[in-house]
Amino acid sequence: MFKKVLIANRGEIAVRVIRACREMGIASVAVFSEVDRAALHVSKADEAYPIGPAAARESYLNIAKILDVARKSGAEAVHPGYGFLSENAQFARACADAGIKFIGPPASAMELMGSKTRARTAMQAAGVPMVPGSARGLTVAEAEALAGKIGFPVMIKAAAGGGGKGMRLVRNAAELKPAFETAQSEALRAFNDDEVYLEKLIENPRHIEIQVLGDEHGNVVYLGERECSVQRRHQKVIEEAPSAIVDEEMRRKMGGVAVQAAKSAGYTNAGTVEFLVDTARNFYFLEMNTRLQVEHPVTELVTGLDLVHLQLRIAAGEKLPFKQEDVRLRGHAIECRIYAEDPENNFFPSPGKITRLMRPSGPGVREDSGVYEGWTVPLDYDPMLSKLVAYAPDRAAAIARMRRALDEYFIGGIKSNLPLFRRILEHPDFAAARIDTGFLDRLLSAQPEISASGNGLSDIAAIAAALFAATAPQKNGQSGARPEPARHEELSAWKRVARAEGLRNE
Amino acid sequence: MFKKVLIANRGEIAVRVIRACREMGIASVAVFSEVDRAALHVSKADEAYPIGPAAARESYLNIAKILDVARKSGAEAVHPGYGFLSENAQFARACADAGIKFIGPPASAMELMGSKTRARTAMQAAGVPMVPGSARGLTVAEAEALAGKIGFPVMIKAAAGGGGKGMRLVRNAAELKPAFETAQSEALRAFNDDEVYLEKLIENPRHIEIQVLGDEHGNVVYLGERECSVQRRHQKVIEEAPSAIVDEEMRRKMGGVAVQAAKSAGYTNAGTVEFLVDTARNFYFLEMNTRLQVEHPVTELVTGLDLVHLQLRIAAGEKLPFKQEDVRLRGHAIECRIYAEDPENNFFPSPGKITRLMRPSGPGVREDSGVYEGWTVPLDYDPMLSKLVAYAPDRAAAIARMRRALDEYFIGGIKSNLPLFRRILEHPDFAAARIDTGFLDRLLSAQPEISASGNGLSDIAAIAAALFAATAPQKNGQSGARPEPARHEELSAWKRVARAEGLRNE
Amino acid sequence: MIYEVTIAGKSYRVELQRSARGWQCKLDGRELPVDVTAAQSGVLSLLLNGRSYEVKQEIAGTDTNIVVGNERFAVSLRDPRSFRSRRSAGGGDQGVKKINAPMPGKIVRLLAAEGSAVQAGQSVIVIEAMKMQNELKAPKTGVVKKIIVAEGAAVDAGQTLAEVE
Amino acid sequence: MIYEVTIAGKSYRVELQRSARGWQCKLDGRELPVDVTAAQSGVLSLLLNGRSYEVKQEIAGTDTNIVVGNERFAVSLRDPRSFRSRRSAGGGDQGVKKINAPMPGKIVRLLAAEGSAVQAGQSVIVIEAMKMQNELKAPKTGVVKKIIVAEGAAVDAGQTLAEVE
Repeated sequence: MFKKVLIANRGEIAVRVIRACREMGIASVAVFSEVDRAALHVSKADEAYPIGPAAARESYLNIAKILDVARKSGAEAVHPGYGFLSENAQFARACADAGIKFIGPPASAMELMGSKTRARTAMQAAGVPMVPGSARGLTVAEAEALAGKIGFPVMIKAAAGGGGKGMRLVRNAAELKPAFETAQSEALRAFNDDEVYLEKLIENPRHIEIQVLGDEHGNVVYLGERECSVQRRHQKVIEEAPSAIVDEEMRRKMGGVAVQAAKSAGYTNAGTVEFLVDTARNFYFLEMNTRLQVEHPVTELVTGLDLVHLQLRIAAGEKLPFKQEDVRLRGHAIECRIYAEDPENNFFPSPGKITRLMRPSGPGVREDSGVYEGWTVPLDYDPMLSKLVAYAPDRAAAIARMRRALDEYFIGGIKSNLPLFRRILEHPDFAAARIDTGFLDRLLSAQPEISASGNGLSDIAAIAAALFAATAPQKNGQSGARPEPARHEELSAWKRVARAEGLRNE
Repeated sequence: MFKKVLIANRGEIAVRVIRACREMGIASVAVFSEVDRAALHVSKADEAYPIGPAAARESYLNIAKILDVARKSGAEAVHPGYGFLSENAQFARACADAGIKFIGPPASAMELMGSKTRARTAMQAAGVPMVPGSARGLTVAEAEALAGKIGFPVMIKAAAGGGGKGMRLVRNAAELKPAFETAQSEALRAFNDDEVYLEKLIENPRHIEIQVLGDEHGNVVYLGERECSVQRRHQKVIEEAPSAIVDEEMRRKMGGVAVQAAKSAGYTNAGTVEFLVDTARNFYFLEMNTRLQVEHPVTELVTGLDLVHLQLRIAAGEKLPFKQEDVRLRGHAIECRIYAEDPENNFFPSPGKITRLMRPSGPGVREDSGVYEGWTVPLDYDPMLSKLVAYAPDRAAAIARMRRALDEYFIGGIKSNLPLFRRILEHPDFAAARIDTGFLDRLLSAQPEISASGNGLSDIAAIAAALFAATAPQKNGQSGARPEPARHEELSAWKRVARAEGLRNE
Repeated sequence: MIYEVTIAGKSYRVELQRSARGWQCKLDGRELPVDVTAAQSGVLSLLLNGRSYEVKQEIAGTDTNIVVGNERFAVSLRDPRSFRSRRSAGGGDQGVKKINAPMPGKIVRLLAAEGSAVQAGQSVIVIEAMKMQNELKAPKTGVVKKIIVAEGAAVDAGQTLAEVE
Repeated sequence: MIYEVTIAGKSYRVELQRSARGWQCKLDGRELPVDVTAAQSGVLSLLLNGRSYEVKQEIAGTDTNIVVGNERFAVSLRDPRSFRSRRSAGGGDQGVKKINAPMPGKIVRLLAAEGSAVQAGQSVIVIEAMKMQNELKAPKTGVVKKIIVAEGAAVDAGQTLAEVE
């Protein structure tokens, strides 16, 4: 096993991998940008080195700097986490050239799957069912032509994309050009690659994905599915395992296809094959993510396995310690992605200082967090703060448990999407698992219930507001009803960062 | 299912049950003594009512007051937790008389098992293997006679006892009388009953217990074993499931005996049959605990079940939702009991204000806590703060995970036994599962390693001490190296409580 | 102390008095036997007629919310020492409506020129923060009266970016 | 600022100076390129030659510990503003040894009378706190010179209960 591993990431996933290293007796090396000196992954790691300014391109996306740290620190392997360089084949090759093990699939498999267009071609060849669309990057003109042929609505997607970035839904010809250009510029920013392609939109599909795991001795297994249909702007918001509509037979079929896809790509280590599932439960290949997924914990809870431990063991050359028939699903797990964003205001990011953090715990509650009370969330990166996961014997109990956990969760100082989850989990369609990728947008467009309900709680709120004001001076600034100073402080902090941002982009 | 349940307890177990109620849509009613107004279980419950002074006999052991609250609040059932009234048959009867469901076994079974002496007789009749000793309460004279006959060392135990209270080890005749009297007075204080009996001591035994669960329709199942051999003065410190020495066949045998014992006692709901296991893996009936155990979480993690949910469903008259053959163990779980006590000073209780609380989280970590940062731990009750549980695919991984979790755990302001767990988990005998009920005492009597190790960390500590001092004024009192005010504050707080204590006992 | 608290348009008069036995509290003139304990800073435990309420105060940016159990109330409070009113950033009642930056970020693109006609809901400005682009839409149908920022500019939360008339 | 820190008998001289780039630090005269960030109150993140240390300060009762990673160091510190020494409560070097209450609690029973002879380790006093009884033992073989408390008395942490000579 490796003696030292560098984690080329930040936030909760960096902490997640550092914890796995600690548990396996592996020394962990963190890297951090200027705005992340006080970040949790820096203090949790055994070693930590600065790699430059806040802008990801100059730090977390900077291959040369990261490899330099790996060499200097004597790390034998690099774990890329998700996002950033995790699906960058060039980085994987650079690691290999530097004699450092990249913890993930071979660069060739990443390149194949990393380009959605090449992946489509390969999967089509392998007989995997596909959604109609273009198998390669397009110009605006070509896109308009193809869209006319297969008919609206269509999706525009970044070939190098993922996580909804550089992705746009187009309902009619008029929308196409601006959407196409926004997608291109977003793709360029996010992935340094503005190639985009086009696909027919499957109406009311579910997003269901299969976790695969392959060692470097030709063994590949699937670890069941994840239901990820609750999305906003193609960003997953809630994931669960298993899916309510997947039975043993469908699981075997999808799993078989996923393993087939992985093997045909010479895939190793952890990966995910994403499918769109239509209302008749037909599934279409969407893409393969050649990395650990954000939502991997729900699979860990229902299988009892630890995917990061397994990633490290596979990368170290070990054989898979179990066979397909040993994999058994038990119970039900749900994950909520907690973001620093304001659900009551278009989900705009809400960076700033976390003045209060009260975390849920107790039976069946797991939290993978990247933040702590007193930390200031920078606005330079993805605003995900934490992942809250609930496990219980069945789906209804898991939902009830998640609601309990959300009741215990409190984040003060910044806006978060915690209130959104309550709305979702209370929704009868979610309870009945009547969900598709449009579920959340429909829910959001509906009128939210007025919060000042007639249950007398508003009386309590009124009294409490007065009590907070009355006790404010005796307490620290955050607790009193004295928004002006707090607000000013935050704003000026933001101003500094915003200026830095401005300078950076001049 | 019940609409409203009263929890006749405090601390982490009250919070645990309140959480289960919340998850099942049941309104929860908390009760609290004068010193517990700010306790976590009060703010987590839907309703909360004061039941008198700090002294347990005037509050948490006061049947009349608790039933009065139950009636006033309209609670249909009472969950007793563990300790306090949980094994008090008189309380169970009083509930029944008041038309309130007691969530636990019938009073008759509690009486039988609650008196260790009667239990011995019954179990002997049922053919359960027993340790030699007296089957009834003794006088000092009788005890001395019997001890002479079966030979030292012997154990003196409170007939109504549990959790090590009113229990003493006697190695020779001279020690017997004082130990006998201390045990009696402790038993009187703790259980209002000074009956004590005597048993031959099995040298280097393991303490292994079987969780049983019975519904009110005649179905009883066992949920595997718990290894509880790591004890200090007969108080469990670490528990795990499964036990390293129990294989499928031994599990079936012990489980069968436990179910037999439960059935012969007309037992329902959750219970635990405790066994002593000698070096030849023979097991002897020790006692049956007619309540939920502190250590129930390790069983929940390896079975995937929720015992408190099941307790509530059983009490509501439901049938067990599964059969014995459906119960499967997966993975390994370890629990550490975190106490406010000083392992470097004879484990003396360390009440006071929790000035800082940093909690572990992430994969496989569960915490059932009854405290929060800023709360002052009263000295009136058992000093357990929290239960930390780690789950992983196998025992070695679970130990590594627990060590990682302990590294993340920090309690400031009071002493805790956190450092003890590191010593235990690092011990080669524990790693090899070479443990018996004497393991911890042997470890404690051995010389602990000097903390100022030559690894250069002491340099860091020295620098940090200076930095804390230098930065103290800019921070709040707790963070700076300004012990005087903090210390004084705590002492005076203690003084107040101590005086109250004094007055109370006048 | 007397406070005027407004929640969802309804206003409450809260009278507080510290006594030996804690806080005496009147809501709109009626005495309430509320038992208050400050568990942690920013968190209160209230007992009222046996019901237990864990109440938290949320101050984020320009808003103050009071969270009771799992219900969230936007409050504005007038007290002896401070006054604050809560009005949405996009406010203003005349024919002119402003487009304000809802968070600090960077202007990526301007989709409409000064003087051009826009439909309500039409995208006017693209702003980026935390690597997500968001389109700011016209608050009303009309004409873009002013564009106050340039592409590439860094802006603060609440800063006015454009006006539609 | 100059501090003298003592850990396990070894004493360290720490010189600190605040500069624009954070803290300048000298340990026993040698310059250390330590990078300090106060993550949370009572918690420091130190980077020294690439190694990351999460350091916490523990103040409980009469002791101050510094926790580095998972190692715990009892420290005593002499600085310009305060002085404190750490000595075990049972201290004292003459023939007389004290039995002190290690925590606040209540005296349940006295097992030896003034003037009676006791063996080292023999139980002299039973104290109860948090419903656990603990026997306080004679620190040395000798004679009980004084018993300062009565059964039933409430005592504070550190209070002297008896003396053995």
